[in-house]
Amino acid sequence: MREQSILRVAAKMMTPFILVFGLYVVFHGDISPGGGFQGGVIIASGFILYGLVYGGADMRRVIPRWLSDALLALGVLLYAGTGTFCLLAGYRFLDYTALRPSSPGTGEVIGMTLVEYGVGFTVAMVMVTIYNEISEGTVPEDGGDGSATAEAPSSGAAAGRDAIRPGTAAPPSAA
Amino acid sequence: MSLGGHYNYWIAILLMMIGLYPVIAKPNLIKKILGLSLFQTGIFLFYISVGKVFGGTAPIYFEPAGRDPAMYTNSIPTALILTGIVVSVSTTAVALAIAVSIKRAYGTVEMYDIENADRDDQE
Amino acid sequence: MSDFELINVILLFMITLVALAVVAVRNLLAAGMLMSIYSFLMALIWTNIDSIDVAFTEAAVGAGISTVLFIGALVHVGTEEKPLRPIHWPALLVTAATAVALLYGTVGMPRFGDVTSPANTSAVAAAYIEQNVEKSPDPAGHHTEAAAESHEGDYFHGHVPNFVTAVIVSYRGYDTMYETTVIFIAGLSMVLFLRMRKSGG
Amino acid sequence: MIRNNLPVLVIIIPLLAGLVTSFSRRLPGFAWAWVTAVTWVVFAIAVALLREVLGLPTGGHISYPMGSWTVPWGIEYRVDALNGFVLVIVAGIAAVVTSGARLSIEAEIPADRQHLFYSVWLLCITGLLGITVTGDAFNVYVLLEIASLATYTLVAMGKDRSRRALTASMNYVVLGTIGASFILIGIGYLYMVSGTLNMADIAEHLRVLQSAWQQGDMTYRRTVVTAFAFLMTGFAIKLALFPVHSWLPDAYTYAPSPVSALLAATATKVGAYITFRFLFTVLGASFSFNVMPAGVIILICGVAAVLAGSWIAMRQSNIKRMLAYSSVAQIGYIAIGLGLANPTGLQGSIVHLFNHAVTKGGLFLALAGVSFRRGGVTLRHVQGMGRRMPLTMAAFVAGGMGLIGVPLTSGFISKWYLLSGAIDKASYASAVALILGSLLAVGYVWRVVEVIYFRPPADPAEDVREAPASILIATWVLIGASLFFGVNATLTARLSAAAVRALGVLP
Repeated sequence: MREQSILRVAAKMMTPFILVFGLYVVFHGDISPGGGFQGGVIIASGFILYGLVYGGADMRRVIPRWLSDALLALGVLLYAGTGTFCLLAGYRFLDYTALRPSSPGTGEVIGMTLVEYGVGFTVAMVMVTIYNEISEGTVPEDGGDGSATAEAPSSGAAAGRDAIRPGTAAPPSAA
Repeated sequence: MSLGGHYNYWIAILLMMIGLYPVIAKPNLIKKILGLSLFQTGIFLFYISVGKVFGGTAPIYFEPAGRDPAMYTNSIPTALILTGIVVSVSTTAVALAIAVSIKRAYGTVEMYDIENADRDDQE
Repeated sequence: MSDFELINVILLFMITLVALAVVAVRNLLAAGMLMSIYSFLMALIWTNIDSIDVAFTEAAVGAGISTVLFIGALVHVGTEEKPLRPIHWPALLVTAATAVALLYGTVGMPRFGDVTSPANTSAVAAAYIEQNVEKSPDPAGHHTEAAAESHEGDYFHGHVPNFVTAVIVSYRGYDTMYETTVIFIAGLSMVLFLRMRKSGG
Repeated sequence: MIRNNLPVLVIIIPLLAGLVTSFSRRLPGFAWAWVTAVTWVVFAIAVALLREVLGLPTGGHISYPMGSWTVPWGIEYRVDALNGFVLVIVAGIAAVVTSGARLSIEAEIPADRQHLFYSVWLLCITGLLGITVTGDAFNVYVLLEIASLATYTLVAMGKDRSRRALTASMNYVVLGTIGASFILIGIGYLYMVSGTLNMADIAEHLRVLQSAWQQGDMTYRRTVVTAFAFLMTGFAIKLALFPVHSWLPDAYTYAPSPVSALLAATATKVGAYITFRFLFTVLGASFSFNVMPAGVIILICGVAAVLAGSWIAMRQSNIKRMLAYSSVAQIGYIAIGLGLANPTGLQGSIVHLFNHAVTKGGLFLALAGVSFRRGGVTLRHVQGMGRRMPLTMAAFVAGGMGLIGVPLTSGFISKWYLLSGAIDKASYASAVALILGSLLAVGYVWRVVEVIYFRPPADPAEDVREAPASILIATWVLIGASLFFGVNATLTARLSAAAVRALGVLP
């Protein structure tokens, strides 16, 4: 596994900065270019880098399936929930003045930020789910939900790499 | 000399057509999905070039330009296309998920082989 | 020809070549890679046309995630496309007909970058930049004229420097809610078709 | 608070419920009960909304700006008599089909995916209701994508019964995305010449342009003509109008039975509604029908759909596939009514939205019962089932009568309006097509009835029980409605007349 160590060290160093930059893009959606979508994708690319280098099993230890599925729906619920809160507060749906009736401008900005978080969550978790499920087949399963047997965690990446080399047959995909 | 008024639209239309051709012609499902992605991106290029204003900067407020609409590129097409790109990626994701499932069910992603397999099922 | 147009033309020429290559090349892995290049070039074009948010999204989503998707799918599907006869005439015919219809539509169109086109001079676009869009009074009695006077100047004026994000999240925030639902459904479909396969047998 | 937020509640409740359902992995029983309750609440709100709209003076509408932004800047919901009526159809069918679908879903969808199935099911209903209610052009595209993506997923979930559900879904993805992209091009061209995205606002700008064209000043005329062409092609694909209908038969045949029932009764109706809305409200009836040959093209496609759809339906061994081709023919009837563009023809088309939704929904639910008991829906599965599954087969026959348009069924009412509309317009080709369509319908319905009642069962020894009560009740609610509104059609006539008035000036 020596030839993996360079990748691992590099990934270990870069991942935190990618995540911080992703969060920055989500938070500063209304000041600089960017917003919920772009930030969510950058956060997801941080996780995907980690998943590529450390293999699917480690990634599922970092983000278990139930957590990614839950956050998947929570993001949209946060968005629709903010709108419904305004509805229950007597205003119209998605009328953010309800969040701060005293000064509508601030209410608007609060609403926008909340909504951007919701979008960021959902987009990040969808991209992570997409990566998890698409790379699912490369790990040779032998039963066991999710835990990709005891072999070295990088087999996911290795098996993936062999399959991609042009000309080799597709991996034995279990029917 | 300026290059005539519509060249950007023509190139966008050309990209759409380069995307539409494989969707109809190529039997390989992955090529069809690639074609769909090209086609939609071509439409988005068309939308954005509708909103461009010569001499205008990106629609982000900065002092010298103040609030004069002529100084900023139109922000509506940009807003619409942000939605469009996410919809396009979602459609590609669903299409690829189905294509991988077809590969697992049929063992191939070539339309002709799939049709033959279905016809053999028929008998 | 202004330098903006020069860059624009060069990028458009390059992107057309890459698009043709994506369609022509038989090795699907190469097509996936070319698609990624196509997305990056498109992001450059959009930056050049001053729509920064879309360029950012295209680079992140179009080039990043789409490439992960395609390469991931190719791992399962295999990277060779069966050879086929060169030109599929009916498809060419349909494509040419659509192209002629679209080009017919562009003949009377406002010119590219023209400030006086209806889209750029519409009251809707102008108000988004001045951000003085008023709220219509709702049955519960909020946002009436009286309410507006009491917090004059605070009606969401200039709070948001990035007009595009204001349009996306606040003025047309309803669209974005459904857009997030669209990507939620895409996530669900990945879970349904790929993950469940193992326990589904 | 509820009263003045009706238009939004109709959409928000299924959306939130759909998101919450995706958590209910460990409580399978809960998911169905929760989803059924939600759909019935949505139906009640839709009926209240329609009653409120009918209370307004003619041509009145309820407007609901999202986030209270003044209209052209924000997105607006606009409910008038036409989309109030379609809203009630979609919500009603969704409620009845969901109530009757539990056993059928448990039989056809593996247990560990049912909670996600219900989640996507509710999001599909949200998308369809959203398209019906929205007043913003780009919002129509986004909601169309939600409904389409949810439908692709639902159809592909039939893969456990037959792998061909995957190819059906793939074809639907390719054609549906091309259709949606054409609609996006059309909206883009309209935005380019009007600068706004609110349908009413676009209509105003187009009226100004159209009056300029009358005076010979042809600015942007070609762009609007192209926008019209692409929008109509896109809607034709979504509507499965004859030449571009190829995705519909496979999608309805290989989808899980409740999904076929929901789609057959609602998806094409919403497609028809959107075509009405864009042809009459946005582009304007005088432009669409007098300047542009919309009437002739739609009429030709409608007549071709009726004849080809019925003809191909006669040669199908799989009954679901037969009903799918029958749907293509029935959409042809709606297109004929639209193509005639005179008040009676339009009223026939709108009332047929309701009649066909109820009849076809009932027929597909009856087949869900057959599929649940017999494991399949080909002629061999229903052979000789007349005595073994009496109620299901009786429902099938009553529904078949509705398709043919036998008097005392709702099919007859819409055929009556369509025929009188065709005669008013003196377009005898469509009158002949309507009659021929009914005769061909007799052909394909009788073929199945003959197999059910006049042939001995394949293996008499097999003990076959009647379909389960839940599916039967839902089937008979829809078939009963199809018969009831055939006998006493005053309500549907009043609603469709109000809807035609809401469409405004006719060409």
